[in-house]
Amino acid sequence: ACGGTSSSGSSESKEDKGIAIAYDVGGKGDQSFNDAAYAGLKQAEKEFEYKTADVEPTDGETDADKEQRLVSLAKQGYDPVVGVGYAYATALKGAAEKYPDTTFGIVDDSTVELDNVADLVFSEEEASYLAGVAAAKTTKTDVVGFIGGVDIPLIHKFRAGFEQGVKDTNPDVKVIPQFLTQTAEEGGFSSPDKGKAAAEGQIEKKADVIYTAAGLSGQGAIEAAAANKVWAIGVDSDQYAQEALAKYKDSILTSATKDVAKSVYKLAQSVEDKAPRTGILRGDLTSGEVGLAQSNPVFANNAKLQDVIETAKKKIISGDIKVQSS
Amino acid sequence: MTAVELAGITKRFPGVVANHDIHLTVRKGTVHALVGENGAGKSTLMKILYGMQKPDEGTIAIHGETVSFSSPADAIARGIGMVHQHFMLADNLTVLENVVLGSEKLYGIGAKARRRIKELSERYGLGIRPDLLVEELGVAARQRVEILKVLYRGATTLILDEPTAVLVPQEVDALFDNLRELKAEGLSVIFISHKLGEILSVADDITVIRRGTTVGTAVPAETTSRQLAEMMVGSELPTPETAESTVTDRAVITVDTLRLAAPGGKALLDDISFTIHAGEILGIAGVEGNGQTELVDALIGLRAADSGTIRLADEEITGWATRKRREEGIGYIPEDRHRHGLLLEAPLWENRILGHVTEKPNAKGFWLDPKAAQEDTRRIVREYDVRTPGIDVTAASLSGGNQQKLIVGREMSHRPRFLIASHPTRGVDVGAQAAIWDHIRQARREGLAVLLISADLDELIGLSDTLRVIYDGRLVADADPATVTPEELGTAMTGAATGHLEHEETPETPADARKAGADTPGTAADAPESPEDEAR
Amino acid sequence: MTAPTTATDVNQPSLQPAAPTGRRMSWPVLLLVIAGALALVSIVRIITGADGITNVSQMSTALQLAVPIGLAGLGGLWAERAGVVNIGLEGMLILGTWFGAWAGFQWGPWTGVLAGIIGGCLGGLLHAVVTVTFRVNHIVSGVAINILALGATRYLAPLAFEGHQGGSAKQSPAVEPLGHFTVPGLSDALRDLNAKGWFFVSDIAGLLGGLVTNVSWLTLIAVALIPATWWILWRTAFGLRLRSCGENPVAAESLGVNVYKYKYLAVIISGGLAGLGGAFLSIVANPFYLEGQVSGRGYIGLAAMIFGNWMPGGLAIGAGLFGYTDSLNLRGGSTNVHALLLLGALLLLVGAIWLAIRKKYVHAVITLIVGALVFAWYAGTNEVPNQVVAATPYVITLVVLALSAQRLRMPKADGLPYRKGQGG
Amino acid sequence: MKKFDKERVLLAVAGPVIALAVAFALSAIVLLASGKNPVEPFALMFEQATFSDIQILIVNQASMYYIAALAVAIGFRMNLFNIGVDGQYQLGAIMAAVVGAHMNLPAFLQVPLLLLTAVFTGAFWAGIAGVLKVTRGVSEVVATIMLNAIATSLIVYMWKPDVFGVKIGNNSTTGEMHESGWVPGIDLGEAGEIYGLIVLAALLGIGYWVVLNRTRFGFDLRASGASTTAAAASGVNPKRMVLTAMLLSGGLAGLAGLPILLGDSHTYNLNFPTGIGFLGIGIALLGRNSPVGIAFAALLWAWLDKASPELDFHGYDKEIAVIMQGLIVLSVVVSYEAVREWGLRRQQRRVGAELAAGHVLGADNNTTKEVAGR
Ligand SMILES: Nc1ncnc2c1ncn2[C@@H]1O[C@H](COP(=O)(O)OP(=O)(O)OP(=O)(O)O)[C@@H](O)[C@H]1O
Ligand SMILES: Nc1ncnc2c1ncn2[C@@H]1O[C@H](COP(=O)(O)OP(=O)(O)OP(=O)(O)O)[C@@H](O)[C@H]1O
Ligand SMILES: [Mg+2]
Ligand SMILES: [Mg+2]
Repeated sequence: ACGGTSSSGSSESKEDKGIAIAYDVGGKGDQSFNDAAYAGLKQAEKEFEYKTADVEPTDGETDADKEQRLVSLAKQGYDPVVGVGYAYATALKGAAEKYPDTTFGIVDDSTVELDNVADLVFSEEEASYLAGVAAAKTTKTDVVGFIGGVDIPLIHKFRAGFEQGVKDTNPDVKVIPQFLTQTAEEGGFSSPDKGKAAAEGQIEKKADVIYTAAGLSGQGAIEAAAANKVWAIGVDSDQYAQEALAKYKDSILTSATKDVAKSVYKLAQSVEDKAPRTGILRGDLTSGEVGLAQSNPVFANNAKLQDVIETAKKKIISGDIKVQSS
Repeated sequence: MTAVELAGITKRFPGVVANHDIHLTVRKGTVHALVGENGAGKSTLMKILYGMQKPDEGTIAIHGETVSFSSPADAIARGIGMVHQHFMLADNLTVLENVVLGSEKLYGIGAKARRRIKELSERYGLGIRPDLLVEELGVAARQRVEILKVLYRGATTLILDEPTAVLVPQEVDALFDNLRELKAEGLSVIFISHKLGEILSVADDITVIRRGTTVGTAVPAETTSRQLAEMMVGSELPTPETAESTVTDRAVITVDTLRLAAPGGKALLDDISFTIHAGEILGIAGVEGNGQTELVDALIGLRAADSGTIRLADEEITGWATRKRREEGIGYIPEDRHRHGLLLEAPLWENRILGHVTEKPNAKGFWLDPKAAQEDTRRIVREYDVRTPGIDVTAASLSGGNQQKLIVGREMSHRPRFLIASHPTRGVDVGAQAAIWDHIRQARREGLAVLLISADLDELIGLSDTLRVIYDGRLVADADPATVTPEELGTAMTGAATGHLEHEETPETPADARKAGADTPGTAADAPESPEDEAR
Repeated sequence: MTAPTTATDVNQPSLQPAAPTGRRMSWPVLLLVIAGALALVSIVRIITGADGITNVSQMSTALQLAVPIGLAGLGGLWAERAGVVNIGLEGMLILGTWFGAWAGFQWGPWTGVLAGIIGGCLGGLLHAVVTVTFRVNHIVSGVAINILALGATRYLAPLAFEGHQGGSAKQSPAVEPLGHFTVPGLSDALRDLNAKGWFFVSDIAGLLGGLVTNVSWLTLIAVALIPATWWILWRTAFGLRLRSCGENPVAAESLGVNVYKYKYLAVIISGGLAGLGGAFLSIVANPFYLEGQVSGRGYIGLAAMIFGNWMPGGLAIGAGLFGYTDSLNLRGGSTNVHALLLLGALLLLVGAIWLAIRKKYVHAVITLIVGALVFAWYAGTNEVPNQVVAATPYVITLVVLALSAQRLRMPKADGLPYRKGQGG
Repeated sequence: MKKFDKERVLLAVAGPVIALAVAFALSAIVLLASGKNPVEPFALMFEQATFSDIQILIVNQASMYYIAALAVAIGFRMNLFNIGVDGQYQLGAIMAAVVGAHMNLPAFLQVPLLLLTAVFTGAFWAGIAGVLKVTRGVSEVVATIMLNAIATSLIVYMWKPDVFGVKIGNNSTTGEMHESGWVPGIDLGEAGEIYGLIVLAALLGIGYWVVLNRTRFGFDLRASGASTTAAAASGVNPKRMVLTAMLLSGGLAGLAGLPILLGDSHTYNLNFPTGIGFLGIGIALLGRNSPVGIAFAALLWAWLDKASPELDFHGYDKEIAVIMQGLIVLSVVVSYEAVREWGLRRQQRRVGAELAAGHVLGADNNTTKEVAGR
């Protein structure tokens, strides 16, 4: 090898540089956690009036490429540098060791334990548990459906929490689980048509509440639910409020939210305040970064239902209920 | 009245002048023969007339009108039809589809076209069934499909490029009857053949071209085939005559009751038995497609026999793989050199290795020895007079004759005990032909056993020590090459005669004999219905 | 893919024409086979109680999933019938999705469909230029087009979609629906019949119901393209000329057919069909373009075409098989596929009997043992793992091919370079 | 020794160079059309190639591309299209990862064990397609496409916790491999580490060349590729050759994922790079199935991959690199073809000239001597 390294080459001024995020495959525009992280970044950018950066990955890249990307961002002076998605774990560890003075954040991963790393993880299973409670209380047929985008551990958490919530509320209710694809490359998170087919299959088996944790594919499931006049439960953000789904919003009972934006923003804020938060920062029911959306009035105004949910939530927070994550 | 007039045609290919200032005039309602050595430029000239290739210089006039063709479609529109040297048929399409292709406007592609085909087929006695796949047809039937294609288009000028190369004499006669009929209807025919006897019997005029240019014309009535040949090559015609017999009593290859069946169970080869001794050439005569290919495949090990045995000297080799057979001294000159004998895109020296990769000098144990192989290739090029600028050029860039010489050189270099020579001189010009014959004779003197398969009956008769006739997968007849005539062989080849062919005395030369044969009852004219095609 | 051959037919051994060529299966036989298969499925449904395997929605989902695959396959068929291997179908589908959505969201879905077709045609045109004019290896060109289409759409997506409502760098704004239809009385009648659960009749009703219930107009067009392709290619002069270019271009040339022209047309049409498949994905299946939407359907389409022996009917069956198994999988995969195990066991049993009749006892016993194992799997479990479900379509395809493939018969000059005036 | 043919060398070099120039020019047009500076992106990407850390990324990536492309190329060399390298290398890698996590032998045994595991897994998977082709005539293209999909399911199955899976955070992995199976890299300090198995890639390249060009087997394989019929007549058993080539291709493919597995990730997880097998097709063809050509192609490809992310920082879409990859393949193959035909014609002209030297076409009297002289 000759010459210096790429990052030693670019020595721009470090002033006025704030948060930077590096996306996982899917990248910006996935209408899921990548977009949520971007929302957090935008908020920080607006608030702190500094320069930010967001970078996309390439197909089939290796950990070394990811590390190179993070290092490059850190070298340019961005702080904090956030890797969106557990895929960044190995890479982020390497980068964080090289730049101990920069704060790093990683979404959806708690395996990197370094002084300058914030692990932004979420208890999706807790929100899913509540979704399960809502589903069990709402179903009239005693059949509910779960649609997972891809058969991976992250999605297993949603399923585990949901199933537990249903069973704890009403053991007679049957959950029909369905994963759309085995790998993300096959389009499990980005095939509304697949989501729709799966939902229709479940509806035919009498399911009348369907919980989807399938990224964009969820849109298809929600469409099918609306067409067949059954309930859908959304995921990640408050899907009742999403423009793209406005047509079907009356069928969206609630959504199990996961506020990546807030979490990312809070990290940026702590760095700006010169008191970087590090270690495992868990977004859970307690912190309010996961939960059930309340924007559908039918749902919010159903006092009986809200009572049960509130009770379950308290029990989870107090530790009386331990929600399984797989 | 001239049907076609070609004047001053010149056509250059990279490095070759295929046609140089050629003149050809065809009178209406005649058969005009075009003769010349291999590579003389006959096919090229005809392709130019048919619009497949554009001349660099010269003019074409049809019925007195100067024309310029940019594709065969233009030529067809002018009433020109061509039967190509190599069949132009799509195997996976039906006869009907092959016939109507390109001229769908005439009668559509359905019932009307079918009717028209049947009509033509009956009128000219072609015996064609429109709904068979071409793949299922025999050679002669394909030939007739080609002719039907031309007639279907209502051609007034027919070009037949070596139509008789794959036909037996009786089929040839039937074809000539058809030609005469067409001629009587006012059609003009341009006819290419290497068989001079045929030409003398059918042509009204003859044009001879040599090395790309017209060297003269001849009138059949006043010309002998010898004279024609001398015009063609500018020298005496070599003949494949065997000198003294060298047959020994040492059996080299012994085939016993060999049987080979098609997947359906039909026997492709049945009850084949023969022995070839050291120094003996066994010639097999037969219409193509009667099991010759299968026999060769079985001998070289490309197909396993269903029953029967093959012995090489004292060893039984029936179960041996091709490689082992070749290593043990079976040489192989394949009938289709492009498909079985050469790697066209590979340099000559790699082609020298082909088939003998495990043998010296090509390999040292597990490893190739390119240096030695290249050295030996140079030797072959020298000794066998392969015309090439070097051994690094690809085989594809050599002419057919030179390719064949390379193959012969390669096979002979390994001193085979037994040589399978399938059409060793097909498509090879006279000079190279003589050289190849010499090499085979030389090896025979040294004790080589040869199985010779050839469509050229003169070659078969001239080279062989013993002759057998194969028909429908069986060896049905044998003959003494010293006395048998091509006509007698031809009769047996159609299955009409079996057993030992006794010779009836005819004093003429073979070419004249053929003329006479055409008039002999029993051998002529029944060819169109020849059973080997219609059996399918 | 095949060694170059010459037009020298003289040397073809003609005594063995009937080498395993597999004559075209006659219609009655084909129908019988299909009916037999359906009857078996019906038995399985009744035994297992997996009603999902033949009901109306199952079939209509299957149809929808089969359409893009079938269109890609048809694209492959057109190209290969003219002698050009088209492995660039994937890229042409991608172009179709992008162009379809891009025009669709601005000027309406039908314009989108048209644009999708044009997008695919552009891909086809490029493939034609490279393979026909420049005689480059067809596979190389296809691979390059796949890469190029991916890069180009990704590059263009942000430029075209960002800033529009609902659009992003990876997704187009929504396209208006194209509309679909349900044949009024028929659909309900068939659905009722299907719900009765009768042997065979209900299954047929399910199959037919899928064809008349909630069918998009584009689906109808796609289905109609199958017989249309057959008619054009096998019953018109145009089709004959086109096919002759794939069988023996030199012969075609010698009869005045402009081989280049037909090859170009075929490959462009091929691209257009794939583009239509792409537009289907981004307009009907989903109302928008999404990056990665095609996810390998082009390759599957190619496989369906080979599966179908380069014939439209066979291709439709192949695409239907993929659509059907995929739909089974999405609509409650585990139990449905579990039911298929029984079907597999039954089929193996039938196979074993057939082999025994043909006196192939060793094969029969092996088949029987495998059948017994599959049955044991069926009997011993209630569900199959998700992974087995996901792999089902591919395993079935392999098995079917393994049982039938030696009859495959591709166009003779498929994939070979052709140059005008070289013949003879 | 062969004469140094200047014209020939020029030809060999001119083809790719012209093609690259055309590809760059076309990409620049795309940039211009979208209103961007057509030159700067290239300048940026060339600059990237001068940085040592990027160089290491390029070389590491290229090592995997190289092996995958060799696997594809060996198939092409005998007219087999192994489109299933993708599934084969992934399966090979996951099997090696599983074995590496559950067996712990001394390094000098462990590493060969892992390599062999990968080779046999890949060969087995490709072998299925080979056997189907040989015994049932199933097109290897379809079979390997199907096997790719099945491999995906198999991998997900192996990730299940009750099979071989170990969950780490939200990632599915096969558990960390024992250190004895790690292959140390070439440490270049701050710039990073070159995978140790790059040596393997180089050896495979040399082995590929030697086997193909210097052994009897290699000759048979090439002959089969050039003409199945001629090869059969020369004594090659075509079925066995198909199967052997498929097994070889699969075995090589099995190794394609190992540089990163043994050199860096030490586990097979959701991040494991996919799609290398498909890229291998383009790279093999770009490199004209020759080991040296493939090496250049792999480096070129890896450079485009690794240098393009930088474009993001300068307001360019890095997809332009993907477009360039497509354009490069196309223009390179077109120019290859043109050059090849040119060379062929030139050769024929030489042959023709040689023949003409003996006797000029148009006939004169010495032809008599020619024919009689034999
Ligand atoms: N397409 C071509 N490209 C280059 N050269 C060609 C081409 N076709 C023919 N030739 C050259 O033109 C010469 C004349 O060939 P042509 O096929 O016309 O010979 P012919 O007289 O028909 O020979 P044959 O008796 O073998 O059929 C050949 O020797 C060959 O060198
Ligand atoms: N299609 C072609 N493309 C390029 N060159 C050709 C072609 N056909 C023939 N040639 C050239 O013509 C010459 C020999 O061809 P020709 O057809 O005359 O040989 P031939 O004696 O008839 O052999 P064969 O019997 O094998 O056809 C060679 O130099 C070859 O390069
Ligand atoms: Mg000729
Ligand atoms: Mg010739």
